[in-house]
Amino acid sequence: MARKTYREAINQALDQEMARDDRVILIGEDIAGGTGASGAQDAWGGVMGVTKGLIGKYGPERVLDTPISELALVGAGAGAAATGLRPVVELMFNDFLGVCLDQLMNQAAKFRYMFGGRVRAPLVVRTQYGAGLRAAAQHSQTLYSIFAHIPGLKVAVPSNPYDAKGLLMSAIRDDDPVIFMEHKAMYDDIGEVPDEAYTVPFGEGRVLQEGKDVTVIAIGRMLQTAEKAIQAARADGIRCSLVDPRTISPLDEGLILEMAAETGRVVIVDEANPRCGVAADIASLICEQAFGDLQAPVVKVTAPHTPVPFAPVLEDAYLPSAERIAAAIKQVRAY
Amino acid sequence: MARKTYREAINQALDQEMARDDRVILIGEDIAGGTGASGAQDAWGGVMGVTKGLIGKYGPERVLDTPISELALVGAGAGAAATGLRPVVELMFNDFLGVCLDQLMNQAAKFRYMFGGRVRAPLVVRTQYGAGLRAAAQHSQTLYSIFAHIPGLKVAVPSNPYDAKGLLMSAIRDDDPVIFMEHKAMYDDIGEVPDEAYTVPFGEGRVLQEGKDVTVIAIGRMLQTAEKAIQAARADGIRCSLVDPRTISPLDEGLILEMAAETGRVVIVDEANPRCGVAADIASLICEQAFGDLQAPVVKVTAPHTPVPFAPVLEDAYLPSAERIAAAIKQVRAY
Amino acid sequence: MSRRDNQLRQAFWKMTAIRRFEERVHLENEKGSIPGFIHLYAGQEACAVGVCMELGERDYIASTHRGHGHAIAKGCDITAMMHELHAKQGGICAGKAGSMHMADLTVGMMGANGIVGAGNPLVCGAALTAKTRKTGGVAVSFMGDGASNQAATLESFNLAVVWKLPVIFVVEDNGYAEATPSSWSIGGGDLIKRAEGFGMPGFSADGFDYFAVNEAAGKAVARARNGDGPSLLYLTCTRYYGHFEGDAATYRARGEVEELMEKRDCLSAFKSRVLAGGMMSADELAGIEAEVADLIDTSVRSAVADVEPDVSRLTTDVYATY
Amino acid sequence: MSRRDNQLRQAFWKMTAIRRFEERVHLENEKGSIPGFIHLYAGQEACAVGVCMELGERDYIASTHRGHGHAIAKGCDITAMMHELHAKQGGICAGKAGSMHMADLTVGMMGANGIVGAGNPLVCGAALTAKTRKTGGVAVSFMGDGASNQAATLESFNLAVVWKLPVIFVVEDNGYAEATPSSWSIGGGDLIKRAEGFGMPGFSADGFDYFAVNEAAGKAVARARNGDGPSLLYLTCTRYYGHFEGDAATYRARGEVEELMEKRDCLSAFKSRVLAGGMMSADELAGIEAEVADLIDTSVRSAVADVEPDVSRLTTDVYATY
Ligand SMILES: Cc1ncc(C[n+]2csc(CCOP(=O)(O)OP(=O)(O)O)c2C)c(N)n1
Ligand SMILES: Cc1ncc(C[n+]2csc(CCOP(=O)(O)OP(=O)(O)O)c2C)c(N)n1
Ligand SMILES: [Mg+2]
Ligand SMILES: [Mg+2]
Repeated sequence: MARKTYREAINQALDQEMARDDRVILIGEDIAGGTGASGAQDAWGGVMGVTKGLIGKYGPERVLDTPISELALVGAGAGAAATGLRPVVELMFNDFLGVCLDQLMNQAAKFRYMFGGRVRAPLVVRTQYGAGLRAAAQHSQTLYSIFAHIPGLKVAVPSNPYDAKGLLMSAIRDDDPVIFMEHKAMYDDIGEVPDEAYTVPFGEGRVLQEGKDVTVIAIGRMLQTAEKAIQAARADGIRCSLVDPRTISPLDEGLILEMAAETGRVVIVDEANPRCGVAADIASLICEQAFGDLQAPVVKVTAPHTPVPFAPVLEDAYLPSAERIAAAIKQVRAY
Repeated sequence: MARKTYREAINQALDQEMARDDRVILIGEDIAGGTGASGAQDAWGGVMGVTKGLIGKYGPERVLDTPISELALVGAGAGAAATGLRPVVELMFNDFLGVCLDQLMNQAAKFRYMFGGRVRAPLVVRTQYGAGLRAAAQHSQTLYSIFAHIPGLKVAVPSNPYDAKGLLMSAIRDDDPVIFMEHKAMYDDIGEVPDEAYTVPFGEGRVLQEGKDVTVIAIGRMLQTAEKAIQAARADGIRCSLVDPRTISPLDEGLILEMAAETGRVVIVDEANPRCGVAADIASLICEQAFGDLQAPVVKVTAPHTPVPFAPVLEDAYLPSAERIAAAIKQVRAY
Repeated sequence: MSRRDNQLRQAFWKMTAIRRFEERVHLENEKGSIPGFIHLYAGQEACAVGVCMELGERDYIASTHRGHGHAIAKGCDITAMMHELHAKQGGICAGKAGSMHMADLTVGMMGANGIVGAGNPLVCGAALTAKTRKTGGVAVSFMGDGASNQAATLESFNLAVVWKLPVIFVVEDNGYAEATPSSWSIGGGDLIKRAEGFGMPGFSADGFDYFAVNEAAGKAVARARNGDGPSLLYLTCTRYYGHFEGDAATYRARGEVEELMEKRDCLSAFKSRVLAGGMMSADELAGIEAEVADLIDTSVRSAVADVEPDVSRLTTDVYATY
Repeated sequence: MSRRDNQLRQAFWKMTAIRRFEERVHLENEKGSIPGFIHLYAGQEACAVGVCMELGERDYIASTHRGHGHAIAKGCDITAMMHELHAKQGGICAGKAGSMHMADLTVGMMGANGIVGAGNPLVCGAALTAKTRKTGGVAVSFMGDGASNQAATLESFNLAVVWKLPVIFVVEDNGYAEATPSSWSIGGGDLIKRAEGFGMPGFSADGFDYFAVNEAAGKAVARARNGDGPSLLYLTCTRYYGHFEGDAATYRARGEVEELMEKRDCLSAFKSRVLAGGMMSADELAGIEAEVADLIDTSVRSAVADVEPDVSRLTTDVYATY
């Protein structure tokens, strides 16, 4: 099996799906770059280079650069999806959902329901989220809880290169609108990624490790931080399970409840803001459905209820740290 | 004390604040109506007649009709707030947040934090939410959980005419951006509302009744439905407390935890969609902070994870009913 | 019968159907048998029909909150629409849409829309499909004068031009957006100029006159089909009812509607013109009117007789795959 | 010294300060002492300064992701800005903003902005304050060519016209939005015409030429102050660095920047003009250059010496009142 970066995994998923199905098209700002310019074409391949090389293979009819017009282009994606294409729209940063939410929330997400089940909207919106790159308040948010709140959207949050490829392939083949969340600090992460096409199904979480004492559930990039914390806890003799939901809508409720029940002690780690976030969502699920099995409060480790600060010292404190997670693990263990 | 409708209470709050402080201005689509027309002026007073009469008193310089341009006008509100006015912007339906979220989420909400505490943005956005009027998927949503997720915003959800007036007065005097949620099916509700100015503070919930068996926490219009359910439960000998958080950001955590601890059995009622909603938020708070006092799972009664359907028979099933709430009360009592 | 004669028959049939449909919906809503927020299209029939007579099966339209007329003009099933408004299982969207979200993609109707301006990005997508798949189709967005000031609309203008999409943006200026006159809300007051400012041509036509609309629409559609990109079609018209059912429309000058009804009714104008020109006979027109009246009657009876959606449908159709 | 001489001194001081500031930020970023996403303004100095020289204390500006130049031109404290970029407690926003959100409302700078186009609604608000409170102030939104296609921008154009706000929309067309040329992304290619399509006049000027910009800005500002409403100011210019620090800018033709730097540098042009016209002496210019160089040096030393914000500040300033 080949080793690839998260970036390469995503690029390959796009490439293979475009090769397989000519209804798959890409839309986004500078996803090629240089369109109409006198210098190099495909000059960017997206701000993070994720779509690099695809315009060369599939041409400008299937890899569409755009003006800075997220509302129109996400809406165009929705309209194209309802009429026969399978568009993958890149929303450069999830923070820009503020300018295009309507086309996701009130249009794409609701088509099928409003129209009585008589339409499909196979739209994928790829977008970057997350803090850690000193990109400050408007380029560092983690907004998937908002997407998960909206019925009709599916939300994938791949935590590693393997899942990134497999979940994206599932997303493109899915007949519903999917928000595909890529963590901006993970593009250079490396992992085993098969060259051949494969899918990772939606709504199926994954257990990364099993331990009898505490169940840790983490989202996206927080899996990495949680792993460090679990390592540290092991030094104190605490054995943890680690669960990656992989998609937060649909959510693998069965797995989460089962893993929560096994230890009766749960820590949930999420880098989003806490109020009405997915950590609260999962915690409330467990407290309602696995209450009888709980031995301790379900503890959430999240960002604080603040915007993302610029200064590194503040941003580092903003993000859930391995120390905070380890402390939470100890706390629920000792309860 | 005079009896007034929810609509009149809001109108009076606006009127009294405009009289008190000439920096308070109103902005919105047809909040007067007929601007520039050959027929009657102040023809609408807003789609629900809430702002009727104010242009007559305060003139078109302080009551501004607008083109259909929510993004620009919410942003204008934010810009005006940062430069010395205290604008109250009407977003006709909260469903339209999809076209103006950026100016709330990335601008108004973040000014103070991004700018190191060196600016105030005393913006109020009044908006309608809620199902029940057969207004279908794009005019019936309950989206306050999205607002509550965003640090920097405050969110008030008045459940009766008294609170509507008092919370709106607080909102207008508050130096932070406030989203003020009015339930579209409550405008004709009548209650005791003093004629004189008064404020209801943010972050202070209210206990409507006390009972030793089960604590019911409900939001906005759901207080009414919860009251019916509590009445029904009383027939079965179950005594409930009923708590109205009144503002969901800030949230009166102290009161909620105290009331949860008193009975150890909690039902949360919210008409929003369940995933990452405020019901989950409150449930997770209780499960984390009052775990030791809990005698039963915290049960949420919410809308399902679906858009709001048009057909009355479906919409009625969509909304949490007194029966479903009563069943939840019995369930947690019997646990 | 020649194609043109057939076209005229169809156009008259559709315009009449829209008018009768709306009049009936008005009554049924007053009676309480149609719930929800209803915006009636009566008065503007020449716009929807004048444009849609230039469209075929491969073409798409997106509509507005005032969508019944566009739906009928594009070929949605009238009985199914009536069932929808009555919130019945047999509705065109199984009772989940109501007035503001009616759609039937199989006939190219992408939906009425509760969000002003939101159809404009959507037609860019439908046009992109047509362009990419080389179907020869075009996509039309109907919108009101008020929508012409909405962010989504304006951004779509630019995108359609830059991508050279086969789109026609149709603005029906009925004088008002709710209670706000278009003469006040449209900066500069000239949407043709606005379109040109985005690099696309604008065509204007008298929206009370089916023939004028149809001719202008023909140009815009031909242009789009030809691969020459988007254009804007600006139509002046009026609505006969309030903004929504329940609006007393006091912002309109006294007698304004009555005068327009009398002097500028698009159905009357159509009839005079075809009769004067000998294009259709009075009998033909009366025949169509009777047929339509009958259809509307039948549709209401059928809708009333239909069952409500089963409560289990509340949670279906959120996703295509679960 | 006459007011005009003083104006010229100030203009040269500011343009030079921006250039030296950006060059230094470039270096410090390369060294790793300035974190984050940095977009440099070098090359466009005549635009920010040409406009801001027409503004006073009661006037507001909103800026973009490329905001350092506008901030300096409007009078933000350069040392505090340098501290901000170094993420220090003494930063203009206490280290919470960084490059993309720098603001100082006390000097009328409403903020750099990470969201393209987002400043346009905000200046409508500042202008509304000016109009309502009768301050006589105007509000200016700086934006790039790319921003001129953004929904927020276009909707604001209309709102400003309808409300007749004292706003100036300044488009700095530096040829590119990221890697996308403005010649491709702006439908119709003519923003003056686009402005006119919304009912406001457009003024254009050579953005490489301080004097041209300043003159055109004077007209637009006078118009706004006079109560005649908004206008658009279209300036052509170029940026010397990549879109952001790290962009190799391969989408530009080889030698494009170098040629513009050599032939069209706004600072060189300014110097030649004032020297040729006898408006300033070479000594004066050199004096200012030395003063500025010193200031930038000092600001960096001061920034480096400053402390990082205390971690407790993470949770402050979310609200004004808790
Ligand atoms: C984004 C948005 N803003 C506001 C509304 C409320 N609203 C519904 S219809 C309407 C007026 C529309 O006017 P126009 O575009 O002229 O269409 P008409 O009603 O005249 O057909 C408004 C403001 C809405 N539905 N969506
Ligand atoms: C709404 C939004 N979309 C996209 C971006 C990403 N982005 C940042 S700067 C930029 C290009 C802006 O181009 P232009 O307006 O010409 O300004 P310039 O960079 O040339 O100064 C883009 C696309 C953004 N910040 N905000
Ligand atoms: Mg209209
Ligand atoms: Mg540019």
